[in-house]
Amino acid sequence: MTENGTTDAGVMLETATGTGLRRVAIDPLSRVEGHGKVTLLLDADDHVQQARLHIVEFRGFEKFIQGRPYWEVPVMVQRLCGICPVSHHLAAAKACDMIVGAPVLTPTAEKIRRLMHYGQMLQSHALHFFHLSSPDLLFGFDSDAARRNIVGVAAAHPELARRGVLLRKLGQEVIRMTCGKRIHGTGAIPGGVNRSLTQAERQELRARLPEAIDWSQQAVHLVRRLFEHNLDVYRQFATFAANSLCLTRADGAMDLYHGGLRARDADGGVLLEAADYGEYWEHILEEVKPWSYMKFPFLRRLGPERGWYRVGPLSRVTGCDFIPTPRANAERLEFLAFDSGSAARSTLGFHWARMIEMLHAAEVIADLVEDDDVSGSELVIRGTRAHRGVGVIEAPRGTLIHHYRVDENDMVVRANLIVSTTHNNQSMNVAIREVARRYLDGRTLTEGLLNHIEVAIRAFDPCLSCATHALGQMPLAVELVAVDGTIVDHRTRF
Amino acid sequence: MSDALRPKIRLATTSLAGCFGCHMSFLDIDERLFPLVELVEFDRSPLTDIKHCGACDIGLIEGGVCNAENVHVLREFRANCKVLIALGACAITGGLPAQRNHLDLGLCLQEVYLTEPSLARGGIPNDPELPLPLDKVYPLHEIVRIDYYIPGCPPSADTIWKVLTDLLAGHTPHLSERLIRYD
Amino acid sequence: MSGTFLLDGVAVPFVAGQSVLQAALAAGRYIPHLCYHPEFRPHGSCKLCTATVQGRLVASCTTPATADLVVQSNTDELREIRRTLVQMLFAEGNHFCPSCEKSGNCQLQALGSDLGVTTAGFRHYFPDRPVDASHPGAWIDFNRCVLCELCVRASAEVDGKNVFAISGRGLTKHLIVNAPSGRLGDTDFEVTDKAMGVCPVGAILPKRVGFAVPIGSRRFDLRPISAQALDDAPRPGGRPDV
Amino acid sequence: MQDTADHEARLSHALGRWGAEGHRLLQLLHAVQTPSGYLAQDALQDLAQRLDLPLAHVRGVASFYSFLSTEPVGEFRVLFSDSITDRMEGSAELLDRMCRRLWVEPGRVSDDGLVSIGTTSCTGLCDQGPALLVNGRAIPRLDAARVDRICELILGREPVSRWPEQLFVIDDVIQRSDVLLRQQFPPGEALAAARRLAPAEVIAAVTRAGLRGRGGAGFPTGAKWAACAATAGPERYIVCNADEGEPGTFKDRVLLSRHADLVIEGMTIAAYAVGATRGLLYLRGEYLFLRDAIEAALERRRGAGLLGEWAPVPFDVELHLGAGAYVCGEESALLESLEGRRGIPRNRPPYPVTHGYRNRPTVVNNVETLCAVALIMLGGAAAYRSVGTQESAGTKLLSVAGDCARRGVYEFPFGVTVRQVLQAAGAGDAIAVQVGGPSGTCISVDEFDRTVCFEDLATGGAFTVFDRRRDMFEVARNYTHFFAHESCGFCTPCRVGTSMLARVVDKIHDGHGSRHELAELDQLIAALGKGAHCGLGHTAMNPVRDTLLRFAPAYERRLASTDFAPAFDLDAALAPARRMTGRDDPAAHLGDAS
Repeated sequence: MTENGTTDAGVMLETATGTGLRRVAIDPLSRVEGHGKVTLLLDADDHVQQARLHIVEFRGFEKFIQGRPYWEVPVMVQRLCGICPVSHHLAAAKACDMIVGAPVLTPTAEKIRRLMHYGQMLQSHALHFFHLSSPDLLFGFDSDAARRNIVGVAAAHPELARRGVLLRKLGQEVIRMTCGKRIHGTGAIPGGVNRSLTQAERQELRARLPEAIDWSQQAVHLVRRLFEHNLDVYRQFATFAANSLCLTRADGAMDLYHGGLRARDADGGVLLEAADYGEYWEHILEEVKPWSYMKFPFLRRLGPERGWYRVGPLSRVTGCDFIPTPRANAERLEFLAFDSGSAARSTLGFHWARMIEMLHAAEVIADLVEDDDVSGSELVIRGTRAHRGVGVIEAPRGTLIHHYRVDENDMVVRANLIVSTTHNNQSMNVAIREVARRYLDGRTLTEGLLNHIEVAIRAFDPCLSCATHALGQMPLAVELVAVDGTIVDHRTRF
Repeated sequence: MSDALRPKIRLATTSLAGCFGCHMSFLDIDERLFPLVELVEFDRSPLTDIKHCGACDIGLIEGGVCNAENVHVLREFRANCKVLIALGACAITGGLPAQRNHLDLGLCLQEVYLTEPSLARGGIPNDPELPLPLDKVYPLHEIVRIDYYIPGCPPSADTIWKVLTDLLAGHTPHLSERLIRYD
Repeated sequence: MSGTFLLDGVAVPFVAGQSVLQAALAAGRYIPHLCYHPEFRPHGSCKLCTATVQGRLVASCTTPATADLVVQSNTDELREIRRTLVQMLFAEGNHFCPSCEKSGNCQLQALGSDLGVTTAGFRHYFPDRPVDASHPGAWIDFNRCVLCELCVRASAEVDGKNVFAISGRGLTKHLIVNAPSGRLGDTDFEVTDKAMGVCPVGAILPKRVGFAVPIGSRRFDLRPISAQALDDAPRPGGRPDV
Repeated sequence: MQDTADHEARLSHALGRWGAEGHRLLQLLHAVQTPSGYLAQDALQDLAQRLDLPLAHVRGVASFYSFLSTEPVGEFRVLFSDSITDRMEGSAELLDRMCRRLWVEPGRVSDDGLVSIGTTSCTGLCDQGPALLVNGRAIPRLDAARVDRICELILGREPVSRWPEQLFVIDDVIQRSDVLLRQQFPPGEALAAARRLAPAEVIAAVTRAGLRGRGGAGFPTGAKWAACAATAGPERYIVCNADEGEPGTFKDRVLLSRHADLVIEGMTIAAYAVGATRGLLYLRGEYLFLRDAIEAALERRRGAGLLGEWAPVPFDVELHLGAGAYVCGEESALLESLEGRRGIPRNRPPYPVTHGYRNRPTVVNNVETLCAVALIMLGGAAAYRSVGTQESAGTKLLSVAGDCARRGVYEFPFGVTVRQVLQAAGAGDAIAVQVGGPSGTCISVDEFDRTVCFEDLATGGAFTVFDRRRDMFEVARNYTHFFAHESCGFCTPCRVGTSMLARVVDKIHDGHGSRHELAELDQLIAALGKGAHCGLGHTAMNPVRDTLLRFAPAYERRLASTDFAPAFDLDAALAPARRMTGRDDPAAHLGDAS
């Protein structure tokens, strides 16, 4: 690693714009889904001059989707991401619905897709909280790195770990029943779905849901307690004012499968309301920065400097007018009221909002399982053929946009994807700068201090595999390089 | 923590040009995770905060090789793992990302960073912090020696479990027809 | 003429005109095969059905069954050769099974899993083979073609159209379409043609069907090809009791 | 550039010469293509229409043969013979010299469309190489001066038909004659001798003489004839296999040049014996320069009443020209080619003797075999049988080439030792001999007392000598690429296996090889040897197998020290991205694994 360090130092000396700046790199980021790294530039007085989150892989999906038949796309593009494949599967399927002229599906198809989607919301949120983030929150940001993982949680809090595993399992089983496989299945097809649920499958789910709902609600309360115990930290950690974006139902309810685009500024002022995502490019533009393979989207009307925004659970829970399931909505109201709204503004509030959504997902699944439409036999409809399709969905990590154009031979000629994590690109960069200033400024780096930066990034639950769809990957090591280029301080976790 | 008579098997995992689906499928062993961690301890893995691979008994690698950094990580694993396993379609064939292999990488980059419809300001990222992409996406076995292969996109949890338990039991992994799938 | 021969030590009955492979399948004894199709004259090109007949290695689909032959099929040597052949086919084309709608119904996949193939092993060729989507009802993904020539035979012998032919030599051998433009859309091919249905892999497919069959209900989700092939085999006594 | 304007003219002439018959497609394609071998789309379409064949079928046939091109080629198409002996004599350097003189890259057409330069498999001139073909015509004994002269002629746009004749002179170098080459007799005498016997007695005599096929496989000729004669049919065929494609051999070329009458007389005797009325002589495209002489010989014999519908033995012979496909030397592939199709070896049974040319009973014999038939008729079976060994009666013509003082054709009685041949040829310090060409056997010094005969070293005639200057790995590599180039692609193991074999050998050559590659070679050798459809595939791995066995150090010294290395240069794989990003920092490069 020290050789790596010197290489990095060499690289930095060649490329750092401000001379005499020290480079700090956190590489690879861990306990996030995907690959990325953070670099910091500090001046002679250890003040952070620059902090960047780099997405370091390219995969070129938009390009090689071209020339493939549109019905292959929902199955192909979910390979962007193994954590939330269903999001891509469904966003692409929704785009294909427009292409085959089926904007409205049969009740069975619509409900099977929702079941699929909320099943994924359940498994993804459970994975993120229990498997990836809970170690930081339970043991402390700078606790012993060796136990700061799911195995450590299993040892210290066996019951909590077991529930996490079982909640994720339930979500994965819902996906398997609707897609044929837990990961990368084929359930959604243009104009509908390829199967519905058997009575036996519904019975199997029915049996497991009550405890899943209870456990989810207890998870919400766990996060609340964490806030209560470390209010000072949680209130301000990596916190900043930001615009927000999400889909909402026409009546303002949270709807993770379908809706209009709603954007708010930091004070709740309306920037977009019920906007048609079929013309997302009227509202959202992207820019490229030379130091990341991940693009930087922004709201057209505000421009790149002020137009960046935050997506995901925090934006959705605070952005919607209500959550259409009772327990989750009650928890939402408590969350918004907590400490006169500080939690709802804080970056760590993401965790709280995420658990509220997990509870909501469990409730929605419970309702759908009781709905006989999910065992219906009318699976597919087709209408007038179109040549363009846009599909947008609220993925676990936020708003996900798929856009395809298809030629008269049914082959894709154009594809554009803006994934959840990409929307959060600027927000995550602002968050780590905030943390770097507050915790690393002028300090000798410790592994624990560095983990603070990752804690901030983890709050967003970035899916870097998604984010790298354009070209593929993200690793985190840190070192301090003196003005003369010698390594003053160096930390990576072993 | 590890038994003095029978030290735990040390397992490292990573994802190169993959989607983490294989790792997710690994987690799909569900409750079996708990007995497993009695026999196995994790080294570098997306699940731990160990950033670099130390001496390991088993290395599981998901994803193909698409850029310079993948090559470094793959070599680190080969150098440190007694048994190196290619996990999933991308690691074994290059997978979906390898569908760019018949395309010109330059055109790919141009398309994605210079000509997207919703692109306000374009430009191909060129910061030295970014690993450069290779001309093609390569299967692992074209870069280093691979000991075992677990096909599937992703391989089912049962398939991964079978290979791991075979190895833990000390015999050569064998997969039945049921457990070998390529999709 | 009829009689029996020995396959892996077990007597297999045959009738005049049957090949070793046909007789074996009819008798409920599986020998792996890919380019052989019960409705067509044996082709003998894929070589997966290679067996030892009287001590010589031959394609069992083109070897006439005769009395008292001694045939071995289920040996380590032959299994190894067959694995290598499947590996060659996987490495030669672009077989992206994860996004292929033929997955689960694909004979190449089914053979691979039945033979225990976990990797193509060799270096992949990654050839550049553009898709032909010019036909309104069907499309050809040449990336997946294994050159079994079943479509060539079906179009010529059943459809009477000669829509397909083989061009090139050695590794450049490839399937071509009988039109000056070389495009399927410029031929009299119809989706009802026999050539449409015989493709054992995902090379010739109907449009807009895609993934309509859910995982779990696909042909080889249900049973391995070694069992499926026996159901398909025509036999004097009709279908066997499985 | 391509005089497609003339293709109408060529088409009508071709149809006049061959008739609008689908089974003569290959001959028609020969006649329709431009002088340098280009078949434009419209030429193929017109031909398909006139023959009422699917265009794709015609295209498929054209694409099978090296000497027919569906891609534009130069007005002058130069193909350097790529036999190992050509290489040993500097053909690569000469090719490079020509490319530089003519400003063209190998395998590409010059911008002005004037010339394209490439390589082709052995042209059968190993005793006077290096050699090349220009628009189908062979030029031997290449050196810098000749290459420069050829360049001048091409730059002067001089039609090949007007090039100085001495460029094209092919010598018939006979270093040792025995019973076969010594015999002199007026045309018709052997046939007359045969006709004094009943057809069945002719077959019996050939059987008694112990004559076995000279192509290399050694099938008893009498048995083949008897089987054909025993098969009922309205029409039987005699096919002379003059597709001498095995790299390193050229004795059939000499026989056809010096003893065309003997060959045709052998065919006529065979026809008399089995009751055939029609004969076909399939001459490999590389031997185009022999065609007119053979046609003349046929015409002479017709004039002399020895050939033709009204001859005492009603039998006539049609000469067909091959087009650059080694696999057509396999008898059933040769029949496919004669029928105007792609040269794909047939599934057997049935065998040609019962279902041959156009499904009629057919005898396919090698040139040398047919000459021996005439000899047997003249000298008698006993005399013939008295020469050679127990299992191998008579003599064998050997094409001796490579590292020896006296290259050329040697006729020895079967049973001659390799050492004796080497002594006769003046090959003092040979380290290896490839007996029977790439598909034969490679033997090393301590096996030089082995004998040439069907019991030990069977050979079609190639006898290529390598002395201590040679690297047997490179020899095997050249042969392996030959097979990859000539594989017909019908069966999986050969189509993919020969190519993979070449890739692995190249990887070892590039210094990226390891134990891993040696294991891959074993895997491929097994699949080819055991799984392939025909003789080409079954023997395609012989060169690697034999040299691994006898010259292992030639492989081992090339292996990389690591247990595995990529086949390609990883740093080069980053070049496109470096170009696009303009980066050249250390992180923009990849070194070897450390």
